[in-house]
Amino acid sequence: MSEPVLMKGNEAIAEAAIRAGCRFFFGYPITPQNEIPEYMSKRLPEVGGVFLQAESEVSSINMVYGAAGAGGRVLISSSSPGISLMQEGISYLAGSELPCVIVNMSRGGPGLGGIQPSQADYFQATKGGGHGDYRLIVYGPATIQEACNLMMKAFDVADKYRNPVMVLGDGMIGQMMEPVVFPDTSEVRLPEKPWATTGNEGRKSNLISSIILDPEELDAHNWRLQEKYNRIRENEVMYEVAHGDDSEWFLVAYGTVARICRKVMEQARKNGVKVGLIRPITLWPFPDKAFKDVVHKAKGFLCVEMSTGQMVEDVRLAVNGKAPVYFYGRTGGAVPNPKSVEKRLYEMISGKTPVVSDYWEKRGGGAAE
Amino acid sequence: MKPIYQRPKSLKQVVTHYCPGCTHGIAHRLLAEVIDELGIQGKTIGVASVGCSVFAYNYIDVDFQQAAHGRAPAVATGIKRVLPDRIVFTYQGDGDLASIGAAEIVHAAARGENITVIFINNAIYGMTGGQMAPTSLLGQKTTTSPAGRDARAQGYPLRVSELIATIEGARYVARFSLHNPQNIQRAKQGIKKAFSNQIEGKGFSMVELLSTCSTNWGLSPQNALKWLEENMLPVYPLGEFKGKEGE
Amino acid sequence: MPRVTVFYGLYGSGKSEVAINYAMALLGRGCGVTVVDLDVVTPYFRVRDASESLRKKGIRVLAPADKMQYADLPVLPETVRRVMKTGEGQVVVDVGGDPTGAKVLGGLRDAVPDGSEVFFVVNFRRPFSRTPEEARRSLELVSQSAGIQPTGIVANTHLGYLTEVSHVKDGFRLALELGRKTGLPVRMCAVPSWLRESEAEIFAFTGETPVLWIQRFLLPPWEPPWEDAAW
Amino acid sequence: MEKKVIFHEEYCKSCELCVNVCPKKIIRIKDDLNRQGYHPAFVRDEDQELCISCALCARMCPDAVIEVYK
Repeated sequence: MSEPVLMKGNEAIAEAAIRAGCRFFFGYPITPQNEIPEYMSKRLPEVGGVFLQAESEVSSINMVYGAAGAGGRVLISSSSPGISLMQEGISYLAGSELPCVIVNMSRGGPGLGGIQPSQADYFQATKGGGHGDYRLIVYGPATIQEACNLMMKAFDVADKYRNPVMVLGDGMIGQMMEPVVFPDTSEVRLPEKPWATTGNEGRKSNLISSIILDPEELDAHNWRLQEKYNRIRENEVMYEVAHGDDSEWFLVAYGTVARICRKVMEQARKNGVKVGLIRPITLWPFPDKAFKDVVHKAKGFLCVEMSTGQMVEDVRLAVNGKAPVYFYGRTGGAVPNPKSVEKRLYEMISGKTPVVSDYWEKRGGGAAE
Repeated sequence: MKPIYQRPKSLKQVVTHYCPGCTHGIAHRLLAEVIDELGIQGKTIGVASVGCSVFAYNYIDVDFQQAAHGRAPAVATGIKRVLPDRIVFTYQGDGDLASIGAAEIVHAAARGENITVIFINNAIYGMTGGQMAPTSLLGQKTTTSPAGRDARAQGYPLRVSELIATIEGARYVARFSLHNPQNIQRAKQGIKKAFSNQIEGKGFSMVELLSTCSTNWGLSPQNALKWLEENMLPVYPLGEFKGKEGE
Repeated sequence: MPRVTVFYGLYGSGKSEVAINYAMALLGRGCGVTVVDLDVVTPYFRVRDASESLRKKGIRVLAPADKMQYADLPVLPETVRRVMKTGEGQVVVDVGGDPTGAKVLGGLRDAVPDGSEVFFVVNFRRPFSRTPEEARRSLELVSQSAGIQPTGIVANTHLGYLTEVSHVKDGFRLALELGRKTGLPVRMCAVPSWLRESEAEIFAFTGETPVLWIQRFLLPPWEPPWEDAAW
Repeated sequence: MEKKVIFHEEYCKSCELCVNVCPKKIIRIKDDLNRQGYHPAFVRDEDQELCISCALCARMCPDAVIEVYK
């Protein structure tokens, strides 16, 4: 264990990548994640790595494709509009089964939006923002320490499944500072990549490609990918449940919003209200199990997001009609404050707040204070 | 008897999907010859683009990556930065390189990326069925310029080699034509130089090859060569725009 | 006491919290105080984010106009030059982090009156200032970029909620070493206010150097106590 | 008889570019079809000795059909 250091989330993510053996970074500047490329541009040359600022996000994700295909451990980071530009490349990476780690420090949209924190890229991250039937493994860290740990894990998981992995931060996680301890990584050993295009000396030629014109073959390829995604569903789900044993009401949130909800939960429990918290850590695969375990006794789930309601759809699928699901959201960089979450929590408990479907009909998904 | 000419070793023993007389086949063969002569087959990585040459990896026997449309120079950059001692080339058509991938080629050149770019200019989109390319000639009829390319509506043909040659990072930029054996021989020397530059770590090289598309031009293979000579050469003059011997 | 005090340093060194608390200390002495937010590089956790609570306490905050407050642009407060040159009362300037942020100060050099205090804020628990030598290099880059030499060092070593007296003590010692390397005095030692209970222990090593107790203003929404009225 | 010019007919697409560049005009097109369904180019055995091994045909061929010896 090394000494704790005080780090911004963005810096910590960059340092974690380097300690995980990442030696290649491609990117393009965008707020609020610039500390990642800036940090990488200082640190990578020190460890014999390559930092390259591309001419666009489009180009940078394709550099990642080339580098990953050549067997490198690669990181790319951006924020919402930049991640949108990368979707084509991400689809190619998934289709060609190339490992890489993508960080999205998301900001408010749609369009150019703003630069304040947001969780409105949940759909894009978890439902496949690009074309075709593919999945990213998506982590939603809530603390900087967790962001570090997940970054390190992300590279291994990416290599294990030959799939892109996304770390979805919510802007806040990138900008705030917390003490971090980096695990000992002196033993990091990168896996062999016999499929990589490194020159065909002494073997048959390797090909990295996602073009499969024969419908039967492409069908087979897609189902093989699905088998892989099923393995990921079985093995990689991560979540945290607080007070699952004695709670009837549950707050559901990921990322920094979960920390706000935890505060609300603690306050409510001080007041004698049995409230729990479900915090998905993998946003894909979504932790359905966390809900299945408690749904038989749950009276309601309040999903809180910095969006007009995206993860809440997965919550409803997981709950599958067995309990009402409620929603509270702020968007565009407005962060839900603990008091208004608390207010919504008590409204849910007292039956004063509509469940999600009514909510959208009556409020247009808005969330006025 | 002594062999004067044999099928290059780096060219796979398969029939290509190209139309009869398509000069892609010549360009592939020249690439394979150069790879053989430089002895770099085992350490060369190609980047195939989107266009008729999307399956280049089926014909040239080296490791390959298939790139998204226009992004081959970015993909090649990624490969080269991970494996600086390997030889990396892209093989791109005019739609891929001069239109959708204009930014990628310009910036790869500006970075002086130590890669080799083979640029096939046949003044039309072949793969998608004969639409207008950025390199289509004025007056040229295509499926999306049925009345002929009109400068007022569709702009002018893009002279990519001249453009890239203005970039400091570009070390070698040359245009050759594949319309007769003499020019083919010159093209091969250009390709060889572009690869040798990379081996010597000199930086970005691009070879533009004027090519035919007899199918979409609606001409016989022989007449397509003639059309190239008569119509393309005046618009796209041949020569080494940058990196001539002694330069 | 000079009228204008400037705080600069690497980003994340704690400049903004130090500047705000310094302003609070001045206010406590009965001075009129204006805090100038010159941070054009950090998008979150800037002085302007605390402007409402600071204004309530009687501190003027000079930041880009409301409309531009959240812009991802290098926008400066309109009247910054005038306030720095001739503003009433004490002026506390919070410069953006790193050489990049410090460049803004370079453009305003003419507005910094002679004899102003220019403090380099350093946290030895932050990247790129883990040792006095690293910090010296960072100080050079920042001051070159700002075009203004520092007049002193503010020791601000902490580890967020994990901060213990030993961290502060260690950081103060490293700051003194940085001072020896650069010929600069350590002018303040910033200490989290919740370590006040150990003040005897702290005063024992800070000696003559004044201690600035830091109460945090720029917090994520889950950190302030439940009772805080700011919500 | 040792041949100076050999056509690997299975690759040939009958584009006839070789026919036009041959200075001796000895390249002909077969009546038979190859596996692909093209009439491949060839040089009659009796014309082999007319070949000057210039290899222009091989250089022009888009399908690497032709081998040339001297």
